[in-house]
Amino acid sequence: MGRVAIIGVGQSAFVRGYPGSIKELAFEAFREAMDDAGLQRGDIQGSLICSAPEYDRQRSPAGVIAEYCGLNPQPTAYVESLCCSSTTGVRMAYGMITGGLHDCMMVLGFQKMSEITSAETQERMGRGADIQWESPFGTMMPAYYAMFARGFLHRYGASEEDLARIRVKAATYGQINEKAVYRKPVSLEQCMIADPVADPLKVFDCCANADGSSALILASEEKVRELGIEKPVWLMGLGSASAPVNLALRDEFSGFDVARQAASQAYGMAGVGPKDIDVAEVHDCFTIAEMMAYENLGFAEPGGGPELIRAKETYKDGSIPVNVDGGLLSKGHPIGATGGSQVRTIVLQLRGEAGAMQVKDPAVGLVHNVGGVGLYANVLVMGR
Amino acid sequence: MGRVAIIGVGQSAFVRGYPGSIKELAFEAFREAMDDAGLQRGDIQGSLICSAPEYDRQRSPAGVIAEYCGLNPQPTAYVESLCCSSTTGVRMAYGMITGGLHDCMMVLGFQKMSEITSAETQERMGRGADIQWESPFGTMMPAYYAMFARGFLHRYGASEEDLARIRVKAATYGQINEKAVYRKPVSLEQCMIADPVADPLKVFDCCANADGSSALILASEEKVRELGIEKPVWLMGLGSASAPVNLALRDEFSGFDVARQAASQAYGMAGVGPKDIDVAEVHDCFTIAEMMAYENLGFAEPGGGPELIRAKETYKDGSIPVNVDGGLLSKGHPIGATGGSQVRTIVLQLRGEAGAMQVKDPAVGLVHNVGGVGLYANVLVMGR
Amino acid sequence: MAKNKPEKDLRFERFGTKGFTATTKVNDFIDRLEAGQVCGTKCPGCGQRFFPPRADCPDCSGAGPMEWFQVEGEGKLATYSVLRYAPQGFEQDLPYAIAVADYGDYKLFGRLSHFGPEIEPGCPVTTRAVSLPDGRVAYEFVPQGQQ
Amino acid sequence: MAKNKPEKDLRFERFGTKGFTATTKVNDFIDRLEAGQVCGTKCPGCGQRFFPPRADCPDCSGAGPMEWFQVEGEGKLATYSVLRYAPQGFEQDLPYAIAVADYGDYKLFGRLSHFGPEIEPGCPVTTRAVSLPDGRVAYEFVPQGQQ
Ligand SMILES: [Zn+2]
Ligand SMILES: [Zn+2]
Repeated sequence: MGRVAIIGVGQSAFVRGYPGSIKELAFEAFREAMDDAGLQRGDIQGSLICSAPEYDRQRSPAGVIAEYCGLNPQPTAYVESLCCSSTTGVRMAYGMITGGLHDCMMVLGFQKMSEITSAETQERMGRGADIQWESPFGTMMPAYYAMFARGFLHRYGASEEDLARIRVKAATYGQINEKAVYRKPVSLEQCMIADPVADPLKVFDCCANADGSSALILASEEKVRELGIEKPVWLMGLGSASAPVNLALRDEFSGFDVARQAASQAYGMAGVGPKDIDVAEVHDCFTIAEMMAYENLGFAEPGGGPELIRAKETYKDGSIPVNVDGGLLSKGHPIGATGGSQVRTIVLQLRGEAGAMQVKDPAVGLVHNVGGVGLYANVLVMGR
Repeated sequence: MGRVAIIGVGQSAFVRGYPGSIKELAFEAFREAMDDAGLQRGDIQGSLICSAPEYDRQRSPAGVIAEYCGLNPQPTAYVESLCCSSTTGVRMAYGMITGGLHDCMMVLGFQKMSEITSAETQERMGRGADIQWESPFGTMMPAYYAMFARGFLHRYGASEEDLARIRVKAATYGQINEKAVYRKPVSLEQCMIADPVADPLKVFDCCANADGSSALILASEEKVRELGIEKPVWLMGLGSASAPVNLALRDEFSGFDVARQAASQAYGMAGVGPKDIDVAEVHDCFTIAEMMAYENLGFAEPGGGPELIRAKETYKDGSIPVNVDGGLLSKGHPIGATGGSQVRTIVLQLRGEAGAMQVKDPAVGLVHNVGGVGLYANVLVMGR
Repeated sequence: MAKNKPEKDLRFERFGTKGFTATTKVNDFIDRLEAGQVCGTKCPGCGQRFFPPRADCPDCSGAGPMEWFQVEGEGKLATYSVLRYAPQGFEQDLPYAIAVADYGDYKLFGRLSHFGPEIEPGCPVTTRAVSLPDGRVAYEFVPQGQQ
Repeated sequence: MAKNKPEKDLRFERFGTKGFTATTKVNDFIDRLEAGQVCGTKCPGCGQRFFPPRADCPDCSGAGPMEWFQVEGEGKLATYSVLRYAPQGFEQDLPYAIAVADYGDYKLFGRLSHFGPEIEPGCPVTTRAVSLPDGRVAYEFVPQGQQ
């Protein structure tokens, strides 16, 4: 099977209250990726538009966005898997390219969470679960992740400070990421005295909503050669798994088996292991999510996550730098754009173009992107 | 590149007001397809769930449906391209299978249009266009198709009776399709005296909303052999294209160039032409849609569609039988399930299992599935 | 066209503080809950017990209608969290706790009747039906010693 | 976190009988419409004229801000339809016609001021700004002889 590379990346600034339409927002990432790859719009043979539809007034956003970016008459479609929609788009584009349907595709993720009112947001929040058997009890995302936080802390004897240390790291790098929505430093003390959201998670354990877009251009090996791309970043391994939505059907409340399975598939396909990863982006919608990812990806033994962050091994100069772009905690989490933003960071790192965030000479990078409360997980392993 | 076959098909009855949840509805098609293929749920290595999200209260339906069908921990995701969502799912599954990511996948389409209230439906109808530049004028689907009907009738000097003849044909076959929502005969006179909806379209020119589900199981050639499938139906050609949403950016109001392009791609890939098609399912959400499809697919010369239906060439015993399962006009149009239902009909025809609707010994079949007002189009060519 | 349209069975709309699902094939769950029983379903084909209850067994084709079984005895609290903010329609319940109770063969997701620093994962719980205002019904988990 | 939050520019909400889009980078379209001008945008890089107006040219990177041009003179009616039912919020306008007007270089989608059996595709039309109740604004196509 032929290889597939990422040859262009783009991202809008992640902001609160983007002052434009969803197509104008999506265009920002589109334009940056096209300029990055040096392509004209006729080079793109198909596009996948990725987001979570409940934040849009526009029905079938793929249509208006493809129109605005000038991507007609090439085929386009909409792909959704909640917070990991855009890495699902990468997986599908990978399939269609290796399967011979296209040799160059655009994966465009976006979310304009400010498109709807606060009241509408509050209403949708209540439906972010199994609406038949969970939502009637009054559920919301922080509470679900808090259940995993309680399970993790109880099982491994870890502390809320351990979680807070992950936010402190995120804020360290968020300050130097010009596209992040939250750019201030955060101290351990600030985290610990912050208001509770859903015990044991407090305000600084949670990422912020944001508006944003991301764009990735994928191409076959032949196309990479034809276009003379200088620094292609290859998709070496892809893994994906799902879990039951309803927590009553899960077996574990201190980690996500979907992430373990997706990682195992991706490592196997790439022929590498956790020790080979030089830089990683993991899905830190909440501090506990990054903590669980350390173990689910094999960066730490079960129960070893707290020690990993205490020893600052996931900082830029540690043994396995994680989220040195500030993560979702600092960048913000515009649902459909998130995965694409993570991939962009790893591509820039592997090209050596990450600026102040650059890790020393990485050869292999990883993206871990989770949808819902461990409902969907995608893991990508990439290399130069 | 390896071939891909459809090895199992299923469909719920299409009904008004399905008395169950979306997962129970989806399960009906899932179970029928699994029984048809003789598979256990562990055989399915990934699923794609296809619908139009604005009719659901449930966020991210892929999760709850995969859970209910027992398709965890295999990956799943949601795919949308309005009324052609489930043939877009077929295209993506084809890519992922030929691309080597999976060797057996489920494409599950559903729509429970009765999940929301009539008032909510009326509200969403107004947003089924470019919400910035079209919706503020008060648009809805029948009016858009009526614009094409006017364009077509004016350009080719055809009459409203010609459109009505398409509905009469649909009703002829809807009567013998046990899964159709509308099973009564319709006369030319009934069509012509029916109330106007959006001139020149009248009530019988329009399909009905319905609740329903469809399921297709796709497998690689190797897997087909391994499972010992007796009557695989092969995907010989796939085509897909998009057009600008806004009609101000279209060049033609008497046909859909997206359908022409998708057909040309599918014919080219399959190595066949319109004359080789023995049986076809075309997207007849409105009578004018089938009329335009005759020409866009090459079954008739430009302007030759009216003569084709007048001569009954698209009846079961004609030269090119079209929609002999009653089409969307009789079956109903549960958006996400529609394309899968069309594919199921062609699979049954090619296997010789279409019962009273069976066309004589077809070898090559075609599906034409359009999303929005010619916004997206998929064409599939299939053979034994 | 609408003449044979069946009356909608909307019993499930009454489940929990606020309902989001109106029609389901397991609406009888609500009648049982009103009668004080929290019930799951059991497949007559393979014997699997399901909670939440379901109308279809993913493993058995044509096994016939599901049977009901009652959730009884003691489970263990798997985990829980206490909400300080709530989605629309649940504000008046604050603070409240959502939890998972583990009965071995199956688990339940629902509300916890009492919470505080002494309630930890592993704590024994029982499950009981509860009546809410306006004819609504639900169930909750009761930690040992809090009955 | 919200201290630098800009005031929202919601001008576009006033477009048409009922608005669905509030924020867009081409909000100035509304001011021009209020001044009686129906305008599209023109790319300073490649000269393409766009209707509907857009803030970005898909072909030119860094060409600078779009320029406005006014829709003037005569177009041709491409097609239209007359609605007998309407979506929510448009019922009081019934019956009304939606149409496409073709100006050669570009087309417009909008309402037709007059309709009837004599109005056919190909008929010459002009485009004019219109004021609606409650400060709302729109434009419409006027068939030749109906001014
Ligand atoms: Zn069973
Ligand atoms: Zn330009």
